[in-house]
Amino acid sequence: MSKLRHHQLGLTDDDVIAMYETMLLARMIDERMWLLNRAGKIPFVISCQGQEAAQVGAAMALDKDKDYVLPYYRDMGVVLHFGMTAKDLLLSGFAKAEDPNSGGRQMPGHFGQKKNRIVTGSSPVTTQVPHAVGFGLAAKMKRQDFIAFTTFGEGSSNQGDFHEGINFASVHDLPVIFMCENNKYAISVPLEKQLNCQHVSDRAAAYGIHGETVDGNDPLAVYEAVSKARKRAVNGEGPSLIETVSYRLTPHSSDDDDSTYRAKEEVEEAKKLDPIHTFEEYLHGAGLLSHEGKEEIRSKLRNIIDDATDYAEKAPYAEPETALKYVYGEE
Amino acid sequence: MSKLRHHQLGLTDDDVIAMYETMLLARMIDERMWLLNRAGKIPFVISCQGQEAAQVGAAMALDKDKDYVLPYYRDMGVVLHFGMTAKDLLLSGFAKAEDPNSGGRQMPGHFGQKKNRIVTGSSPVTTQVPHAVGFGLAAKMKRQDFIAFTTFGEGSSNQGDFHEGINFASVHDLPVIFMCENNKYAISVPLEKQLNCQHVSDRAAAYGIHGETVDGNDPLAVYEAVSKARKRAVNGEGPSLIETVSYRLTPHSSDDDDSTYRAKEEVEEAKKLDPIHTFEEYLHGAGLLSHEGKEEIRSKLRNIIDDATDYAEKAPYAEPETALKYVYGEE
Amino acid sequence: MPKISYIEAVTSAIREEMARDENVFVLGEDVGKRGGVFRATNGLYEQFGEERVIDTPLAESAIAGVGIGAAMYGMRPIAEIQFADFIMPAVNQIISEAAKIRYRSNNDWQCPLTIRAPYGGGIHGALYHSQSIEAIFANVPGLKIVMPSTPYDVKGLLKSAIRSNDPVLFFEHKRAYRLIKGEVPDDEYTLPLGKADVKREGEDITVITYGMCVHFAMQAAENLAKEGYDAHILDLRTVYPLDKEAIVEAAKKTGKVLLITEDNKEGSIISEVAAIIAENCLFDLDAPIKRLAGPDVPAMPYAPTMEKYFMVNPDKVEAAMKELADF
Amino acid sequence: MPKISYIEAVTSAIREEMARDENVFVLGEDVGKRGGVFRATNGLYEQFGEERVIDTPLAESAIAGVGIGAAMYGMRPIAEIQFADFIMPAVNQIISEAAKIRYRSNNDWQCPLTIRAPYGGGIHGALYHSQSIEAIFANVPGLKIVMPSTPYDVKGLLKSAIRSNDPVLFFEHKRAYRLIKGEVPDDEYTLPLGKADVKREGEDITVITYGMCVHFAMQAAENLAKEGYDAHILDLRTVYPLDKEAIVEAAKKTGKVLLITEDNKEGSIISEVAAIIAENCLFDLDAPIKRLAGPDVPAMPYAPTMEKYFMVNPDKVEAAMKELADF
Ligand SMILES: Cc1ncc(C[n+]2csc(CCOP(=O)(O)OP(=O)(O)O)c2C)c(N)n1
Ligand SMILES: Cc1ncc(C[n+]2csc(CCOP(=O)(O)OP(=O)(O)O)c2C)c(N)n1
Ligand SMILES: [Mg+2]
Ligand SMILES: [Mg+2]
Repeated sequence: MSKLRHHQLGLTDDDVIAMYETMLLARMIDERMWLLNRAGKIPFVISCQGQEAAQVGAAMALDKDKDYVLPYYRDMGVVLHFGMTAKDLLLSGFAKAEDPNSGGRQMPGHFGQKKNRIVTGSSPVTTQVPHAVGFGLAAKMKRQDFIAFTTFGEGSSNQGDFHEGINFASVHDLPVIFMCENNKYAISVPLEKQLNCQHVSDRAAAYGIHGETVDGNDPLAVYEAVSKARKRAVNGEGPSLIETVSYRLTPHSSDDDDSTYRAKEEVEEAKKLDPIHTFEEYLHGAGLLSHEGKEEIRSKLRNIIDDATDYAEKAPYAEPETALKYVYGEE
Repeated sequence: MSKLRHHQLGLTDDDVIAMYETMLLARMIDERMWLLNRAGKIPFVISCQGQEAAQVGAAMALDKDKDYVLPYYRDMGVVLHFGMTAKDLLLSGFAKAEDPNSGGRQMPGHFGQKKNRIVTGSSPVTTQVPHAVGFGLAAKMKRQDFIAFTTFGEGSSNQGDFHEGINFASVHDLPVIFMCENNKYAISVPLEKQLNCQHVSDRAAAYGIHGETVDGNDPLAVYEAVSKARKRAVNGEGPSLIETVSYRLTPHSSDDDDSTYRAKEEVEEAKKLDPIHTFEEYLHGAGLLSHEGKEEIRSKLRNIIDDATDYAEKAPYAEPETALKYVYGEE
Repeated sequence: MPKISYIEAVTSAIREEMARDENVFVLGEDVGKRGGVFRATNGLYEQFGEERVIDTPLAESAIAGVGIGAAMYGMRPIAEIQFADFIMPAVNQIISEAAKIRYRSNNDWQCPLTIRAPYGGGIHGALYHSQSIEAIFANVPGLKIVMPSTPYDVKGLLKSAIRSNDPVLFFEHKRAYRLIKGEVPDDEYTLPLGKADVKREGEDITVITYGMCVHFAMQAAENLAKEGYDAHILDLRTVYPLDKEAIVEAAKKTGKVLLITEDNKEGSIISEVAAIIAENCLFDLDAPIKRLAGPDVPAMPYAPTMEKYFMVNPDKVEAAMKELADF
Repeated sequence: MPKISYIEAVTSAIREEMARDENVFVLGEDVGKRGGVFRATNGLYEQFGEERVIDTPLAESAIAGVGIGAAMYGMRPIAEIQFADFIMPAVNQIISEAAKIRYRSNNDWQCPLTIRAPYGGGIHGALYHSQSIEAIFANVPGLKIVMPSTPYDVKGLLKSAIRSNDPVLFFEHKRAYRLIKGEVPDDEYTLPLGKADVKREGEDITVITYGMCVHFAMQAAENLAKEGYDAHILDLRTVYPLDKEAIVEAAKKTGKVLLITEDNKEGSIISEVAAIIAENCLFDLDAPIKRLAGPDVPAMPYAPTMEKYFMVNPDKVEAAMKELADF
């Protein structure tokens, strides 16, 4: 049997190349958003940078034709794997009518697309946790074999909804995966001012469920943990709490200035573990990605993003008075 | 050194007799309240029965001249030790103007008395948990050596405020004791439908704090656990989560009929561990309480309660229009 | 037509909807074996089993939030909040989530969730078991708030709430549960959400109210009829969004309007009713708009003296109606 | 007098109160090193240290609840909620606890807590960073809600809020933070809570409003003055409980009343203002009460087209004022 880690996990070479491409696409869209923001073309960006491995590793461990995902605002990697396109995301960035997430009603990062089972999200953090439990409950009641997957930051794991939601799922053994993307900061507040346990996953003990902390810069480690959690979930063994540890490589959002609360050196140090690069090295070492191959992928993705940007920039806004629509369902 | 457990804990013979008397007083007031309710004289009772050992054992481990207590509705044993009298409690039962808790504004069980550092409570469960943390924060900021002690049921440990409050205290190492009086039911809902961990105290791991489960029918065990927790708290070692396990010997309240959801046999079985009796046996075994001594104490307490009942029954209600008072402070 | 109690109307509406649609289920505290602390879900656990009548952990934000998730999937959860006063921990889920799901997703997702809760005073419930809490939600587009007064309305409106594709807050007056009885047809029926109902036709003064106060007003109207005053009584039934047309029509009909709520006065449902009238038919009025409500104190005290002082009751209603009629 | 910005007035009120009373402290998300996401607590961490400018965990119910506990002890906490939209998880602590502590303890305990939060739209904040949420709390006796429009009012009222022995919700318009500048005396002063303020004397029409809309109305009034219309403008400042006397006086003054809020219309603060007028001075009115507000949709969209459509702005205000004047 191959010694390559991804083979041992049952992933083909194509799989890991796809994994890499999705990670890279997320990164490159994110970078484009910042450029557009700094050029004054879009008012707001909130980034996935540094968390792509956790997001794509996890998403690939799910069944994207069955499972429901309830992502948080950084999860571009998750929604890309679940079928959202660069065009969709740029339309959202530009707040255009055709944006499938919200028709330009919500800020970027507020994902939602029913046809891909991406459940609509909001700004107040952690509200999606009980929602995921509701999807898990529906799976159990309707005897369906899908699971619900939801994510949130480590700061958000201090909200009451984290506790109430996971507790409910644990009592009823519901098929839900709770994944905390620990990026060490909640805006300016560092981990040690948010919580006093060593790992966010230590909190699993409060619910008698499986808890596990993995390297969030390693998509294969995340893939493995989430695969196993999914297996447990569909087997009726209940929910899991998985923590992925990485680092937020950008300021909190385009409105933030992180130099007021963290040292440049700390960020530089973290960049050495940037999952895009470390995973590139893995693929290179495995003989799957040459320098030229990398450039080819990048230029392919760049074209996709260019087209998406063009399209989205030219697309129309929703008409003003459509703001009145969809308060209630049409009877 | 004496082999008697209470001596080993540093409690004198007088201390444990006082402990017993307070437990018994709580029990006998509670029984009186039920009689008054069934006679149509007071509209509502919520009981301490079965939890007196936990309450009095804990309260005696505190400094009643310094510490602040934030009790929940069953904590008659706590407030009695902190200085509330039988008369005060009967005034509250009858909803009379002189009731120090609320002047007859709140139901019985909604304790509060500033002069005794009993912090006013409400009906929505678990809201007192963050309040206790606020007292702990004040202690730290003002460099005072008091601690805050708060209690709640095991069902209430599933509220968001439990999580948010304890987490805050743990991050700031605040002098707070969180005590869960696990009586196996939340109204009709049994423990296993409330939570999935073995002990409520397992939840301490989520906050990196000391957690401990003790026999709630044994006042000495509770005394010991709370004494140690208090020591840690004043030494800056942060909060503790203590669980006392006992059983709710009465229906949830005077409005409840527990025969719809639990078997008589289960209740009868639990009565064998009734802390009033088991502690009597301990004191008897220690040569501190004879049969006559017991009867003497009972008749003393009965007189106190009779007087309190008489007084409270005759006391006036608040005037109707005083309902308008104290919405805001007088400027 | 058989006469049933207000709470029986609740139970039978839920039972029939559960039988009709397997996606309907109940979740809340003590709703299972215990059948609810008021016994509104009595018998449902036995009939439909513990999977469809779920005793939840004691956590209202989860009750609402899990309900929202299940509703987005396509279920039709009926969440019970044990007392309306205890809906507060769920406010974020209700206002930030349930109310905004359709709008924020540009009609992609919806949230067909019904949240039931007993509210209201006069049962020695003291500060935290007596409150009217509808005003908190009555500024939140995306929600509908139903507060029926009769068994007939309860049954027809609760069925519509359960079938609605939007979140509905359904507040039941706990004192009405066993006190109020009324005729309810055996045959299946529903009533439209968002429509007020004229409970009494009259020519002299208009009373607009909802919940238990409808009964107080009806009682007072009968007494006043003997004295020759003829009251027109509009039952709002849905208190948000309000039935503006019905309000304007009722106000115009007599030109003298009394608005009643048992909630605190300032910022209540009847404030908006007054505003609608002042905006739309000011010149049709022959008297200032009169409001009868609870005083602006935090909530109703426990002691009977103060509770009675707080509560709207038939005497206070009759006096206010008479004063207005004599204006 | 020096001119400072609205947000500088916030910061300097807090700084002066912290210097004056060691029991005053700040807690909230990112209020410390970061000085707040809007920088309202800028420099306080450096000046007073991390014990008195506390970065809390991300949990609003704890921010309010811990603040309440500390306040009951005798501290004077100033809790910051990062955006008013995110106050929802703290509603139970605010409504069930802070508001009722004095009343339920029969005046034995009190809760001198100030909760500050930026609210309001027009900054591309979309559904969850733009809302006006005051109406949720404007039916809760025991609370006071302050929503100032000018730096002068901000400073004087925030100081009074901090010194108040009751809980105060202090909502700051986030668009005003840097946009609105005004004169503020160097000398210490406070302003009374609960009092509205006439911002412009006039004879033809009365405008009653608060927050950013005060500035829209002032601007429109200047334009209309050139056309010969003279507007009287009342700034509510405290929106709960309302200053009834000032409202009635202002309404009577011209007999034509325009009420403005940027909140959704139904169930808003101006509904109660309309009700007060309809109850107390109906016969002094020469025109129906007119309300200008946001539409009844869940909240303000992100796309500039829809955001603009939603928002009250100087043009809409001027048109409404003119229409009323011409009635
Ligand atoms: C209930 C609530 N409070 C405050 C905010 C403002 N806010 C947005 S993101 C954020 C920090 C989140 O930190 P974390 O959960 O660690 O996620 P991260 O952004 O680091 O990925 C805060 C405070 C919010 N969105 N919702
Ligand atoms: C927020 C809230 N929800 C519901 C209730 C109604 N209620 C009162 S006591 C209770 C059960 C409490 O159970 P537990 O915490 O175990 O305490 P116990 O009564 O068993 O001592 C419930 C559901 C409440 N008071 N507050
Ligand atoms: Mg983070
Ligand atoms: Mg219990």
